[in-house]
Amino acid sequence: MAEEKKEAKIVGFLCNWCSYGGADTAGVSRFKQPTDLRIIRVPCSGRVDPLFVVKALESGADGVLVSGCHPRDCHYSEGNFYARRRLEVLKRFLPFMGIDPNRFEYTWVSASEGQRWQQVVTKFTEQIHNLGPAPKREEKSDR
Amino acid sequence: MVMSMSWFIPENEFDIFVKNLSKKRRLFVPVKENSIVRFVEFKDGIKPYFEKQATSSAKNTIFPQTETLFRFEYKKDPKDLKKFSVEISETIEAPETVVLGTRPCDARGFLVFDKVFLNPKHPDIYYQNRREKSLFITMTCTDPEPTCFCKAVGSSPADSLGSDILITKVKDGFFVETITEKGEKLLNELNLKDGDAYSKEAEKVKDEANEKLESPFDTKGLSADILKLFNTNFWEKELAHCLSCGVCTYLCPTCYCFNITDETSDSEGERIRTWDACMFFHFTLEGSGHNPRPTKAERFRNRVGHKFSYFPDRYDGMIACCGCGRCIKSCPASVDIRKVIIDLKEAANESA
Amino acid sequence: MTDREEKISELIKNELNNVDFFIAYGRGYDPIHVKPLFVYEEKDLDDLVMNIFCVHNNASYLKTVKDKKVGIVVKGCDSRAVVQLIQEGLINRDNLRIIGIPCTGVISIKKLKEKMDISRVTEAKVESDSVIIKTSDEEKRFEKDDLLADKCLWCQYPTPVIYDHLVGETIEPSRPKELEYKIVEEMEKEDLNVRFEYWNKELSRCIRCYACRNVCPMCVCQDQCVMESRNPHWISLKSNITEKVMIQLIHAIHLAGRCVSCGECERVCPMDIPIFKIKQKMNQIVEELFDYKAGIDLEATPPLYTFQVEEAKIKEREW
Amino acid sequence: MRIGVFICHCGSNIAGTVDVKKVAEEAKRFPHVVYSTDYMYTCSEPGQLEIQEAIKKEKLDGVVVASCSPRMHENTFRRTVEKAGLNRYMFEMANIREHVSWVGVDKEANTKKAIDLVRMAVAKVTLNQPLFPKSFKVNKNVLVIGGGVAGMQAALDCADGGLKVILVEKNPSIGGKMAKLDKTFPTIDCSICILGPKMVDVGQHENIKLYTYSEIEEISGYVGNYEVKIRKKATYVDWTKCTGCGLCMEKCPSKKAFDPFNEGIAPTTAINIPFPQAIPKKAKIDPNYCRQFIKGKCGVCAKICPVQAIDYEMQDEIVTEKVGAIIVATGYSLFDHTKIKEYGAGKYLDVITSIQYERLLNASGPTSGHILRPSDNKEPKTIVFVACVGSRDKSLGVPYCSNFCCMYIAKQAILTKDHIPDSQSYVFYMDIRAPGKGYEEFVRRAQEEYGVKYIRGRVSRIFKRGDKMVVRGSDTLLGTQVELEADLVVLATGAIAEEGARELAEKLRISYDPYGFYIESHPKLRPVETNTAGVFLAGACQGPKDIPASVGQGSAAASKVLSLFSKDLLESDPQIAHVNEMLCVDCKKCIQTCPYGAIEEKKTPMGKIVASVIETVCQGCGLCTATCPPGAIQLQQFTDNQLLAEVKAFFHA
Repeated sequence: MAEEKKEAKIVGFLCNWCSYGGADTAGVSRFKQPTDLRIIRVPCSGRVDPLFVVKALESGADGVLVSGCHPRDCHYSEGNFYARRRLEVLKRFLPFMGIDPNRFEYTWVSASEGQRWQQVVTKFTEQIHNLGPAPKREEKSDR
Repeated sequence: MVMSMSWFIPENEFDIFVKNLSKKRRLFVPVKENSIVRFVEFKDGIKPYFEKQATSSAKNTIFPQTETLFRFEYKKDPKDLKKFSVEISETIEAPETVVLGTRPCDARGFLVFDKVFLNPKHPDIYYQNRREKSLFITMTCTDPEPTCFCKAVGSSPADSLGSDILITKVKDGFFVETITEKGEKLLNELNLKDGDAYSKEAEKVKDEANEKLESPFDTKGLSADILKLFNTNFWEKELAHCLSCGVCTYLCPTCYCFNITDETSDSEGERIRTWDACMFFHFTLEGSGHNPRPTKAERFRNRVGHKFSYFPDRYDGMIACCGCGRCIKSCPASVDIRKVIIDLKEAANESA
Repeated sequence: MTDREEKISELIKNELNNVDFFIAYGRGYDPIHVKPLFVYEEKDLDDLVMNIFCVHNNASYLKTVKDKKVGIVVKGCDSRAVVQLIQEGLINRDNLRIIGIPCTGVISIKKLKEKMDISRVTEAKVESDSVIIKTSDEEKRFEKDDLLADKCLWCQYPTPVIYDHLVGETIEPSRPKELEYKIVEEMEKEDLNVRFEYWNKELSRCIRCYACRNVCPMCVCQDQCVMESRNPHWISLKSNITEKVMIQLIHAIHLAGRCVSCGECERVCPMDIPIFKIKQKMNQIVEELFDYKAGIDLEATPPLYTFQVEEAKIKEREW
Repeated sequence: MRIGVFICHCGSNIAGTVDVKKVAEEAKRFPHVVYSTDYMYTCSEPGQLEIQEAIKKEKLDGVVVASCSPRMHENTFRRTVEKAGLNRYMFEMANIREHVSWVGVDKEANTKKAIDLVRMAVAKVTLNQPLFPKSFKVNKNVLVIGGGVAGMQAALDCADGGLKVILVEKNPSIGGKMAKLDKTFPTIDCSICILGPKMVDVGQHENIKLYTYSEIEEISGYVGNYEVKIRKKATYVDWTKCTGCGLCMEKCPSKKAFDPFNEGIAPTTAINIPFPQAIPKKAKIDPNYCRQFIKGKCGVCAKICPVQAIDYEMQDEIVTEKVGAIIVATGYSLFDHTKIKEYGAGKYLDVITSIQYERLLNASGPTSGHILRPSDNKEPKTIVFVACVGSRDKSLGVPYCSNFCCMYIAKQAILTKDHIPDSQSYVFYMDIRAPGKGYEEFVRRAQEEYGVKYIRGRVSRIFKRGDKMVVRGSDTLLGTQVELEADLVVLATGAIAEEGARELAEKLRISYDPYGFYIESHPKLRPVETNTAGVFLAGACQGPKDIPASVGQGSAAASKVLSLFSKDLLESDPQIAHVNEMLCVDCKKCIQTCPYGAIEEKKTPMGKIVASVIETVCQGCGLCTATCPPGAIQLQQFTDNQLLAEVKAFFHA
């Protein structure tokens, strides 16, 4: 990147078996990526309570990414099926509360898809940079 | 107490009065938002609402729902990481504050707070600081509501106890009288018209207001009755429809219970004090997991007992209820504390 | 007592032997305030009422009396909560006696409050499509539809979906279903930042009394709710805006696919925060994605506790 | 707490693009960190020693290593800290290599990111709890699914090791694909002659219980304690009586039944024993062809059977077996060449598959080992072999190499010359893949000694001209079009996943790749393990492989089972869900969603009904934790508080 850009606060929840491995694969293959994302390892995308996404956003995240095994490839056979429903509901729900749905994405990356992981990170980071910093909630002074 | 002095504000000058009040101080006024009224900090553009009793009490003005007691930071010795010190910074926030538009019941609520927080042996400095810098301008309740029962607990719609200034609406404007020195000092600053001419009319208004209200129950012997029923199933049946939420306690002008928790992040943190409610399970949950008040029956018993028995027994007979009726009006399950007390007395009588 | 009240009273009298107590409706402190009435013995029935002010969802109490045999008087909307609770295995049908009341709508006290001073109501009655409210100094007549709770305006279940006794005739749904998500759609006309600020403003009034949660028939965690818990420590006890927002998000997410649209959360809010909108948005999403409405089918599974290998309406995210 | 932080340089792998000194310095400021340092290779022996010394000297009760991926070295370091007396779960890793130094360009940004990741790991380890594995008894029976050469080898090795083996084969006889082969490369051994004795060993081994013509219905349980439901398909012949005399086959009037063993090149009888060496050598009726089933009358076999073994009323039977481990050796299937229009889509009788050709070559095959082409039973003189039919072809969805085709083509070409000395074989190939021992020499022999003509190029079309098959293709070495007139065309169809492989994987809860081949735990270092404890892979179900590789894997899987069963008690992974009974409200959501059925209800001594985790069944996915509304059920090592601490640590910065 030529111009100096402030990093966005992006947090990613990645399942251990596929996406975390995919991110490892991307590393092993030296697929360059933006540096904004911080990865939190979870066993399965099914472990990701939508509240983690909400909590991260409320804590000041500019973007939250969840990535798991492709549907039907879950290490625990079913976890990502539940995740898919819960996260889709969340994604549709956020804008009602005034939160830009583009600040949250969920996707599937397998352990072998290093290149795909690179694309996901690059695209999501770009998307968040385009959105700019997330709006802060202002405290009303009338407690 | 000082000799009462009086002033008068014509109806059309009241807005200016409000604005002037806010000039040097933080001013709280009741404001209508959606269908409710609550006390918020006055800013330009805010329209105070004095017509009805506010939905929530004014206790947030000097007893905020959340306050930081102090901040702390762990500091490590860079030479020996095992050595560290905790740096504490106090955070007493007590700006000069005026609260305009309280009702006698609201003002009286703070007397209950005072008993607890201004206990001479160990005063609560946070409360004390704010209390000393706050001033309450109360409005006589010319139109008490059917849910009001301040008379039953020893007050009245024109009670000035706890207020610094009392305002009574008269035909052409507002009759203003000082109750405390603090109040007088403030009013002296404001250049108001003399109010003597209206004092008679104001007295009449007050008398009328007082007459409008009846006392639904007698508190005599109530404390003993509560203790008598302590271990009966009266509470469970009487409060079966209670939802165990915090509406009553959080709207109540006299409920002062709080919780203290630490919130840390990295090496820094703050100790915060937040409102708590005896209607909550967590209120008396012990570290062991045992809870002496496991169900809402015990919790409600505590609420009634505290207000009408334990508190008065401890503090010279002062009832920890100001009869504002907010808990009745806002209760989602229509729990009526007056009825609870009436039923309670009846039950105590029967069991005698 | 009206005929209907007589009938309910009679049914309860007959059922009292079969249950520990009955939850019906009783007189409150004035004619427009009704309270949930717990009937332990016949004399408790003296207070029984059944009228247009019976707003409460009595099913709210079922979660707290799981181990008891309970009788309950429910309206159509309330009955959905009963179905949902049974469906999720949270209560046992065998422990329940249900009196169903076909209902044409209940009054929103908040709407009434917007139209008049309700502090001294002396009498309230319904005459065909009008509601007449008398106070010590006036008498007002309103169109019933102008006062009905929002949920009544799109009600599709005027007759309870589950009951042992039905008091009165079955009522066919006649309200337009299209209105169901109107409050949601109106909100969605606004820009994201307007919505963001809207909720900041509305939710800033929250006093964390948890009435919305405690009244919610589907909030079965109650005392153990994460809104108050320190382990897990999702939120602090602070009364700042982020925690207040979190509280509503927690409620909405935990209710996704389970909310029966009874609207009690909003009704009980002492700060008049329009939180039913949030629930309705969630309900709309669930209906769109899974063709599912909670509290209708005893055999169904809440959609977020199950899955389809191939989801019909969720596009795989391929980027 | 007293946490130690170790930042690894990984030579220049990390230190090249991350300021490791700065990271170590920053870490000193994090709460609970009492020791922080950097090291050239933390995973090296001196590196590990340094951690152990620090644990002892600084009395550390938590350790964070920032280095490579935990998928790489988490276990290494867990052992390291354990050896120094720390509980192995009081350890966390920050991945600053794969996720930072190798993917980020800007050193400053990388360093910042590394600091954040270390801060998050420190925040998490602060909340780690010492965990202790529980031990449980092991059922030392092993289930082998698939009776091909890999499964047989695995079964025999286990049985010889003293384990009771349940061998389930879906066909009526064990033997698999190898039993159909004529000879094996590169030694030209008679396939059935070397396999037959093994089959007999399996059939007679006192430790092996054989279920042929049976399939897996359902599998429940966990390592050490699986329960398997097996469907014994109806054979309509009582095998406890059948002696395999073959009388029924002689008399059966329905002689047009499809013969799967001979790959359909010749019919068989409706009641049949699949091949002479079959184990068990028992007859079964194919109801699709049996007159008794089709027309409702016949009954010849029932009349003729000397032991009255025929039972037309027989039904499928479900039997249950309990085992402690499972070896999956379900093999492979062959690509269906009829999908390729250019090659005639199966409509030319003289375009056959290589496995059919094996049967033509085989002395006990339908032609008694004479190569006769199917259309007119004439001996073909010009034979064209086409390689990579359904292999290495993206357009057909099979981009991978089938591994063994190059070799069997060479073998078949050689055998062709042996059978018909005046014949000429041609091979159309893409590349010759002959990396095994003696393989390259074998292909050379085919070319040089047997005069097989290899043409490098793909076949674009096969069509009929008179009684010849015309094979049109390109010769990419000469850069010309080639057209050959052949008497017989043999398509070397590639290996694909066995039919039903995916369904079986679901039952076993193991993963499979996009082609349906099962995925091993690690492609290099754990080639026969799966990610489900107690389930192992052998043979071509994991990917196309030849006989020696399959046999080797069969033995490997058996050795894994034997070592697993060398202990009487197994340890369960303690990183599982745990219920806080005080918080549990018995809402049943976890029970409903658990993919393993690992949660049940129980009554506490206080009489409260709460959820309870069956520790050995729980696999630690955490779905329950995400589902539980009050947060009562928490996945150890990944609790809500731990993940929240990570989130908070990131946003604090």
